Amino acid sequence: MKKVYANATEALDGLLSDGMLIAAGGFGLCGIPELLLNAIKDSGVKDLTFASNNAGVDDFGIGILLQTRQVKKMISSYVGENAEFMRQYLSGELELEFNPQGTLAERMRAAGCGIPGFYTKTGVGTVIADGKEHKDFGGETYILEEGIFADLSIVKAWKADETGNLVFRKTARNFNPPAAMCGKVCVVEVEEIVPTGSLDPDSIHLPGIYVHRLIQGAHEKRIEQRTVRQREDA
Amino acid sequence: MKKVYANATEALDGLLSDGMLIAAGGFGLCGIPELLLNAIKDSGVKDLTFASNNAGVDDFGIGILLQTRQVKKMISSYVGENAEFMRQYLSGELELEFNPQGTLAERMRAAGCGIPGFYTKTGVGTVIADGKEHKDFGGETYILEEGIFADLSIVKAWKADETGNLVFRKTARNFNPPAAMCGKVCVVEVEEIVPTGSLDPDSIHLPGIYVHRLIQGAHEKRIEQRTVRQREDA
Amino acid sequence: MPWDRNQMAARAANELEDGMYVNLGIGIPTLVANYVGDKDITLQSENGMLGMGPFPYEGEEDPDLINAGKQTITELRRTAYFDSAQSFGMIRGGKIAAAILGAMEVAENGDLANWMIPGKLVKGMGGAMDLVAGVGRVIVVMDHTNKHGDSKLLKECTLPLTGKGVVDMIITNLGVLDVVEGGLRIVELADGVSEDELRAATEATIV
Amino acid sequence: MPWDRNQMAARAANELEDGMYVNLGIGIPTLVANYVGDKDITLQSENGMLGMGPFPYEGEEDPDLINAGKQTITELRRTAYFDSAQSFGMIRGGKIAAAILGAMEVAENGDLANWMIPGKLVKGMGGAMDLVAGVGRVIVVMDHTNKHGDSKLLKECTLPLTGKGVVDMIITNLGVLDVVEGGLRIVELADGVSEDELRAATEATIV
Repeated sequence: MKKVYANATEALDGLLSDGMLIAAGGFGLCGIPELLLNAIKDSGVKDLTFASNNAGVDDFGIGILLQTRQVKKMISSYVGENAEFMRQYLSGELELEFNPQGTLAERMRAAGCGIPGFYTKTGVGTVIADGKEHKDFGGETYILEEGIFADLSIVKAWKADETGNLVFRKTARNFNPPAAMCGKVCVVEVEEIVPTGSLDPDSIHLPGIYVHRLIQGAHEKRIEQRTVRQREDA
Repeated sequence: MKKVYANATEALDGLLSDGMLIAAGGFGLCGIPELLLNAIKDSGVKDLTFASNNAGVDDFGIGILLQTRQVKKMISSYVGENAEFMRQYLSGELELEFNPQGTLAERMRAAGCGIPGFYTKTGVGTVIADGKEHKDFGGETYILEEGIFADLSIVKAWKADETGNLVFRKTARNFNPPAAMCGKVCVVEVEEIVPTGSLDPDSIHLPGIYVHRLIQGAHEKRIEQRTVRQREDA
Repeated sequence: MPWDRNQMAARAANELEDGMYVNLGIGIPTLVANYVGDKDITLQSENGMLGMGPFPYEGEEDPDLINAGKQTITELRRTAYFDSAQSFGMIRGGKIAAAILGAMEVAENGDLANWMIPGKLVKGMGGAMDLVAGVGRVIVVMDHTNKHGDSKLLKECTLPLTGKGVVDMIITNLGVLDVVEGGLRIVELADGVSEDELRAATEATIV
Repeated sequence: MPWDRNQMAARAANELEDGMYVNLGIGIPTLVANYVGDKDITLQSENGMLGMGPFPYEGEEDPDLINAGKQTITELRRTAYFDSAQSFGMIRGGKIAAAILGAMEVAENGDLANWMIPGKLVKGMGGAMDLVAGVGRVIVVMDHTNKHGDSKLLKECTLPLTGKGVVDMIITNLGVLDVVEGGLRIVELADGVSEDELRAATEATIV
């Protein structure tokens, strides 16, 4: 079973269709599947719904699909860095479903784990709870949140072996594992594919069972806010 | 904040009380908190409820607490290896709540993640579903399972740093992370405490935030079923 | 002549396809691993491992490396370890393509009983309920009749269920049957077993 | 003289105890890290990190290492990384001892509004709703009044809530107040601020 594909376009071949729900990993511009997003843009597929914590910036990440009007709806927790997003949203061209960040992550993880619904205190008494089932446990009120079952997962990892075992790097892990779990099919881009057997079996962040297709490529890895401190001179 | 204690007795000091609910890691005899179980035995605390996948064997693991009649109830998925367990259960001395193994693991993880209830297909149409809320999602029926909020977690890891960051080894990881998450207080025994900074931050299986007290000690690590294959001679 | 344990296991292995992630139960299902040939099959052990290898050589047993039957095993180059919540997350979430399990009884509607005999010793369901509820395809491998000669393929299960309507295929010493609308459908007969023999040994409706 | 940003941050740092795991919001709360002294405090960044270090030296920025404000940061010797589901699992599960956050409005019953102004640009709640629902203690650090001079400590919030009854303590430029039964209780006044001044700037009931 060969999981390794030559490039993003080939890895997505046959998987894209108008109106589909895509779960994407990444937080801000950190750990986003930039190669796959570019290929989705080139494919011209449209009316997409994205479950993704953020919407990228105007010219990077999911933002590039907003420029081309390929996105119908976002399920996100924070979209503050994207001017085109705001324009389309305020003009009614784009739907937006806000999810608290932890609820979004757990909804992805839940779907991947065969859990269609779970209760959380997050958002009780806020607009997030409107229309959702409320239930008491131990005298406290919780709301029911449902799993996000995506048609496709797109994910960025640091390294993979040929069987799709994945390793992430630092905070670029973020939403990638839960996003990978919740799709019917999961396509992953990595910086390096290493021979099977060269990753430590105790240190694999996401086993290959979650990974259907895999590509290796060069990543821009753009920094959104470059903050530094001054060196104290000796 | 010092988490490292001299031994199991000191690490449990002030934490034990009759009738408490303890979540224990381990699968079979693999990865069980053997030092802490011995100290619990010596403490004489009684009427304990254990959430633990198994009940050990007669003279190792939770089995030693059955010998001394310190256990009132087990929440487990499989108790087949323990003759004394069977005797006490069949004579009505011991309560038993069977949980499917995955439901047990998820109930622990859920409680640790602030999720008091979740829906699962596991057990629908069986005795496990009796008396539980049923709910349809997407035309399929699921049952509600509740989080296990334990008073105390006892866990065995391979290595820890001084801040309690944990690393497990091979299949000895098993129930230890979910068990660690679900207790009000979590006490951990490891084979080796290493200096903080010597574990790879990308390869920590359970961050120290879950770990309140920590001991290092020698482990018997008994093998339950020694199965081998023959070497083919050259 | 009916199939023996190894022939049943070999027949079950035929159902596995290249690239599948599979969970094998205790007993005959364990033997299936010997018959996958050059198909790329990854075995899951539900205590927290993908890529389960064979038993270790004597002297190389590792107490930290066991399978769901608590037996010492080995790892492979592809192996990944994870905790029990993650392990059953992938089972419940349908990531495992197939489970091959033993059974006490299977009903014609796919009901499965394989964990408990009331009044006898009660050991527990372990991971069986999660597996049959979650995996893509459930294949039962068992003898066609019990030691009293009674059919284990029933109209309705008499024992407490492990799962309702969960079995897809049954492989016995007498042949192979699919669970379909209305009952069981014969897919294949064991060498030298006639359809009449199989029907005579089957209480469940054969369509 | 009312406290400045740094004095408010220093006062908030006083609330932190040795051994605590803490989440700091954007703005003044970020400054709290400068005032923990020799207390052993571990900072969580909800995008998947415990043990957040300071900003990197120029030239050492790592695109794979950012905080929840998307700023480049560094790791410490105690650092552990994990995914977003795990991160919010520990937040929701009450493992984080305290969150220090900014706010637009706080009500006398502990209601908090800090994520949305209807009709204006809507950016989203990010992790704020999870934090206030889950962490052990929620400390708000903010100016006592808005730029129009109106109190931000209200009888009832006018903006959409981030959480209901979630705030435990409010630290403003005028002083420190606890949320208690029946309203707010003055804990401390900023240097040179009189109780009358603080009361005059507060719409919420002071008990």
